[in-house]
Amino acid sequence: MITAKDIRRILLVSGWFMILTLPILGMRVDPLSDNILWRLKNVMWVGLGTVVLQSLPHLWHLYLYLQAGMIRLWHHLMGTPPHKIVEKTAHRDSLINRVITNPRQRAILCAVVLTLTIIYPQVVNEYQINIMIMAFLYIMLGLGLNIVVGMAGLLDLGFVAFYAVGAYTYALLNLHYGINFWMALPLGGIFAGIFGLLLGFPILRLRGDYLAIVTLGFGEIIRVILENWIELTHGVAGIVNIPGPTFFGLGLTPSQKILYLYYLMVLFVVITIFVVNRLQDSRLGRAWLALREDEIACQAMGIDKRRTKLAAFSLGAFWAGIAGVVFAAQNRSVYPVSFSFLESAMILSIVVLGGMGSIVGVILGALILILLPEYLRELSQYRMLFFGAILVLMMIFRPQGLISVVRRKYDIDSIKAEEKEGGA
Amino acid sequence: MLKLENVVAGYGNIVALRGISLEVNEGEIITLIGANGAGKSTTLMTISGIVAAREGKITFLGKEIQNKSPETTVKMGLSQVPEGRHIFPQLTVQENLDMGAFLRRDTDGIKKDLQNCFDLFPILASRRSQAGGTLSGGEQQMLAVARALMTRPKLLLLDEPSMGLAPLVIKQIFDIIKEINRERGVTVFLVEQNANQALQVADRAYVLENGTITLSGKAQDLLKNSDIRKAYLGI
Amino acid sequence: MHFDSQYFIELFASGLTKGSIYALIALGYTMVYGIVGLINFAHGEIYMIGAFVFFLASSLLTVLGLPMWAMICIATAASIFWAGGYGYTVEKIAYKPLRNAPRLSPLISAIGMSVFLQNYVMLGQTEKYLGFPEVIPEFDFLEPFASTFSSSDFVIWVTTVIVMLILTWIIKFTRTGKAMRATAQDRTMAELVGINVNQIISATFIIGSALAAVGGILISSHTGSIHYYIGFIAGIKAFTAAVLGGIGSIPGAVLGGLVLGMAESFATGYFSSAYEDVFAFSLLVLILIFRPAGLLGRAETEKV
Amino acid sequence: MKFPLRNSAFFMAACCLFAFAPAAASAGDTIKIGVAGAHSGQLASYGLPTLKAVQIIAEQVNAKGGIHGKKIEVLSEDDLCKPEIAVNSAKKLISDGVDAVIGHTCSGPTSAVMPLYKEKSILVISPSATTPGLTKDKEYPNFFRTVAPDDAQAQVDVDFILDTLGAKKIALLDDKGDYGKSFIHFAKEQFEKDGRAKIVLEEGITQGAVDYSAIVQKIKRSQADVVLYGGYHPEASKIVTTMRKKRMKTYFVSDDGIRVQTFIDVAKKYAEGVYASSSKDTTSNPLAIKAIEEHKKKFGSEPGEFYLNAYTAMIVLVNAIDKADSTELSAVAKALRSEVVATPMGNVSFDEVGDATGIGYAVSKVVDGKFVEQK
Repeated sequence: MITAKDIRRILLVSGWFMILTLPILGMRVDPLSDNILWRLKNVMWVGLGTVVLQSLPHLWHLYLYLQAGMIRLWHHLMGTPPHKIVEKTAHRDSLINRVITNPRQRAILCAVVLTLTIIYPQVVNEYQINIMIMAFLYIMLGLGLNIVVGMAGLLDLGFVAFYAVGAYTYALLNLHYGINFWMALPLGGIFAGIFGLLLGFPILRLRGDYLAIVTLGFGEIIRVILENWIELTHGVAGIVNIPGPTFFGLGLTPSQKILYLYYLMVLFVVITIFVVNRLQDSRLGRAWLALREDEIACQAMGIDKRRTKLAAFSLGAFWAGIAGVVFAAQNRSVYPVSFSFLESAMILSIVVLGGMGSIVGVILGALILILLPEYLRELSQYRMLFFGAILVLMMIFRPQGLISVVRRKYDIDSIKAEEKEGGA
Repeated sequence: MLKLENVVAGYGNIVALRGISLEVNEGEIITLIGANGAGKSTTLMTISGIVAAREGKITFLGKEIQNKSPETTVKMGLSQVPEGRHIFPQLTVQENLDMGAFLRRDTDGIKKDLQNCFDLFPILASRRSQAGGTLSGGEQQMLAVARALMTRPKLLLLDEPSMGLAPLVIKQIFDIIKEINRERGVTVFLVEQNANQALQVADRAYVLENGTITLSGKAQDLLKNSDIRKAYLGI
Repeated sequence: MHFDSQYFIELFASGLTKGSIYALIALGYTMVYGIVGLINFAHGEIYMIGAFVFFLASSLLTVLGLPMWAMICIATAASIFWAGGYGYTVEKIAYKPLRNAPRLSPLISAIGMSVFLQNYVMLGQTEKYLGFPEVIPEFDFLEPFASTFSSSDFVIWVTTVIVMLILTWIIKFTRTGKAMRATAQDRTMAELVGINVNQIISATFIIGSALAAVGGILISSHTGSIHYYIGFIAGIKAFTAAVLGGIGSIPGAVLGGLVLGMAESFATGYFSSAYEDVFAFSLLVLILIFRPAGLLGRAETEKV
Repeated sequence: MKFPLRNSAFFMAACCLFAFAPAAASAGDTIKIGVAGAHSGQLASYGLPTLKAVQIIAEQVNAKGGIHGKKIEVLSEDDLCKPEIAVNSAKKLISDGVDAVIGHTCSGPTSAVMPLYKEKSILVISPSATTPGLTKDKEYPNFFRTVAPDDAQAQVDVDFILDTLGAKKIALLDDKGDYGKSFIHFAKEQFEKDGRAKIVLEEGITQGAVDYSAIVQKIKRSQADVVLYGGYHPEASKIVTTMRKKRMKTYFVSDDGIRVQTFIDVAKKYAEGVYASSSKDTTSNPLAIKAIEEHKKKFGSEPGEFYLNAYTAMIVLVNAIDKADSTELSAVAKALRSEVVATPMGNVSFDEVGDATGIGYAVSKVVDGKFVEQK
């Protein structure tokens, strides 16, 4: 229902937005003549747009109201007593959560998704396969960061540093020693893991935002070094002509190579999911969880805070390193600019958007944040504008992420029921 | 003076109050007793307007105040001393008291009330420029009460004033509560786990269990009630 | 190599300028963080918008033929008004709904807002660099020092000090300032004594944004150009400065800015400017190792 | 107000996952020309003019009935001048079945994507990628450009500094970017080979920093006669301004990254006397005048950076496809090499490695707020 008060509010807010956008959208200085160009039409559009946007919820309520009225009318005509309208909030548990928690449904879902993933490259063009490979890469990165941020609760804004270490490990080893992809894969992970330890040691004492800024600084340091240590890294010119992964020494055609890389990525992602899943339920995983919730209580229970934190850092870094090697192989070139702070922010957004600590969440987050800009390409200039807006909107409507974490729990009722059945 | 009718409130999916009704008359000391997690603090927070009431009606001085902002309720003369005292730790004692008078503009009145507070709690006067966080538990409780008094309340809501304090200090605090009620005519709504103490100072009492009022009556009667004695007095 | 004191002073002066610039922006970061506990990544964008509004307003006024001083006053007022407006609106849209959300959600929302505002200005205005009017005149009495520092350096130093003093005064002694501190320390209790927390938070954002606008005008006048991306780079450094000084502390933000600026300046002067960022961030790491809460930050009491 | 959006985010995700963009139509009834470069982001002002130039010519050609009856279809892809995004852009263009590409804007992304185009035998003409290796390494027979490479430009600047300015002490400065660094690299080689001047300072500055006075003090201390700067105008204008405010009279010489009107608009009076090299000024060429007029007519503004280079690239491409009557790489490449075409940049042809002949550099000086070419 729209009351006079609502209308006044709507008009006020719209007016405010028109004032707000007046200079940026409504004016422009013509650089040639230094004259002011007025573009008040833009401002009118903003005003109109805000009116429409604000009216939407009211219209929705109007719709609900009418619907409820219709139902009541129906019951009245039929002579049946109207049912009490059940609050929907009773089962807030979203569909996806229910599916994830149910083992049988989960297995079916996994099978369906896996089948679709395997069929996917057969039905789309190479470009689509390529961006899907990118998305898989970010799933790996997201899951790696998820160990650090989601599970252990350590805010890391410089995750991209480890990614860079992995990518450059492969690029450099290949350039100087001709080491192939498969050899570089574990090496990249290990090097990145060592870097994770190196970073982890000095900053164990830091918490929260202080940790965040130090990791951010570390990410920048790595990037600046990559840019300036020209003898080693070729600086900003980057390293090009990195070979893709080999397939038992067989020569592949370009399109076969893409398919091969695609299935390889599927395999990597599956392995990552498996490992992370196991980690989550392991002793270490539970220690991380405890660490995230309460550091002091955690120490009181005899968990070694230092070792647990370091393990999170280095394992997360290890995964980023592996993703880095894959990135170098997929892009066939590496440049320092690819490892900027924005990239870290992107990976962090994937984790938070998906729902911290949730594997399915991270996967969804990566798919959305990586595929969305690609599909938004059609909107070219407006792409990043929408990207920013979507980040904000997603957070407003689902601040806990798309998937809230489902803790492993023991279903007492079903155990009892089973016992009963067993006993009968 | 204050009346709650079928108030339902909670946080997120949890319903803490399942429709409670109670009444506080002018000049009384009323106590609400109950175990941990019964919903006592939620009741106070709902009255103050921090927690939203989902259903029901709250009237204060004849006006409906459910879901009004705390700013409004404080202005109307409702002041709360929350559980755990909530002293602003890095503000000085003086500044803490100033915050109590945040909504008031009568400079002279504030000055007078400040003097009254220092008379009531001489220890605070000597700690005036010390940071609130450095006070002892008892001193903090006094500061919290003094700060609440600085709003010139008509009704004072006290949440567990005895929590974590030594018995001697508890006695002191309860004496002051009685004094505030008697001398200044401030109505007091006291929430306590320490049922014995609470019932001794109160005129009437309500018992809250699992978000519902299960028992109410004169405090003296409840003190003698065998169920109460068993459940809350440990006798 | 003998010690060249003239060169040292020159580097010191440039470090002071850079540091003051960081400090001016860091003050806004630190205020918002101190009260809401939020890293407001969009703060740099507010700074950029402030500079753009000044640019537009001053162009308009010049076309209208107003004298220089009147133009500067009115354009500055416009810049502060709109920057404050944007700060206020950003808080209402992107942060307020997330007050009780998990801690990282507002951070992501802030990053989103930052990206959005950058592109909004790019699309609404231009992707090109624009020449910014020179607001600060050349002072005659500074002429003897011209080879060491210019009047715009001087004005930036002085402004930073003044702004820090005003801000400290606001926070320490005014009613709003006390309410801000109370809100920062205990939001629930602040509400219980009748403080309208929403208003206080809005006020914080508006003051912080107004500061950003002042910074935007001075710094853009100093560099002579504006671009939609200036906020992001300056913002990251300013944030680093705020953390270095102890986030939440106002003198800390200034000190952090100065330390960072000096570190970069001396690194450039005595080593190589290619690695100035490495120096700056290494210094940050070092300082935080020994003082985990920053130079002037209060060590967080561990909650048990 | 509750929004019914709780699950819609998930729904969106599902949509993204399975919304296959319509497969590209690969019918041979059009000639598809891809335009890849920075169309948004910081370097958009270098990339967008290219897109506009291509659109203008494509419209003209289509209005005349196309090339041998085939219309030109322009596919634009934004690469933000970032290599990893450029790889995606290139893959997108390839799978959309482009016949040739005008782009990419920046050298780094161009070298990152060239292997991909080479694999598919797609012709690439860049209006602005100047890394010498792209042509000189003879790696990519499918690569052409309508801009002279960095080393040629560096040579012009070095000769100017040594012969005209007669400088003895040189400070080399770059912005650590791909372009600036490579420019300075070649200049350094040439200075060292020549031996007449001494390099007294070599520094890389941080792009986008708020203040450059420390590095300026360092230049002053080095007592260099000339600063040779490799990079773009935003940083250059800040450095020049700081230098002049500190009363330094040191010559400032730079590359075509600063030879844009914006540089003068930003640095204002401090820009006076700055030297910059760039493609020879051809704005008096009637074809150039025509090209600029077309831009003004269609977009209502002066064209931006590399507009004429891109215009030229598109003209030679259309001409070559026309002459070859095919879009097949070897035929078009042959036509590009053999034909001499009248363009806004003069008469242009291509040599064996893909560099344009007839496009050279000259040094300009800022005089009264305008770049004036030095003879």
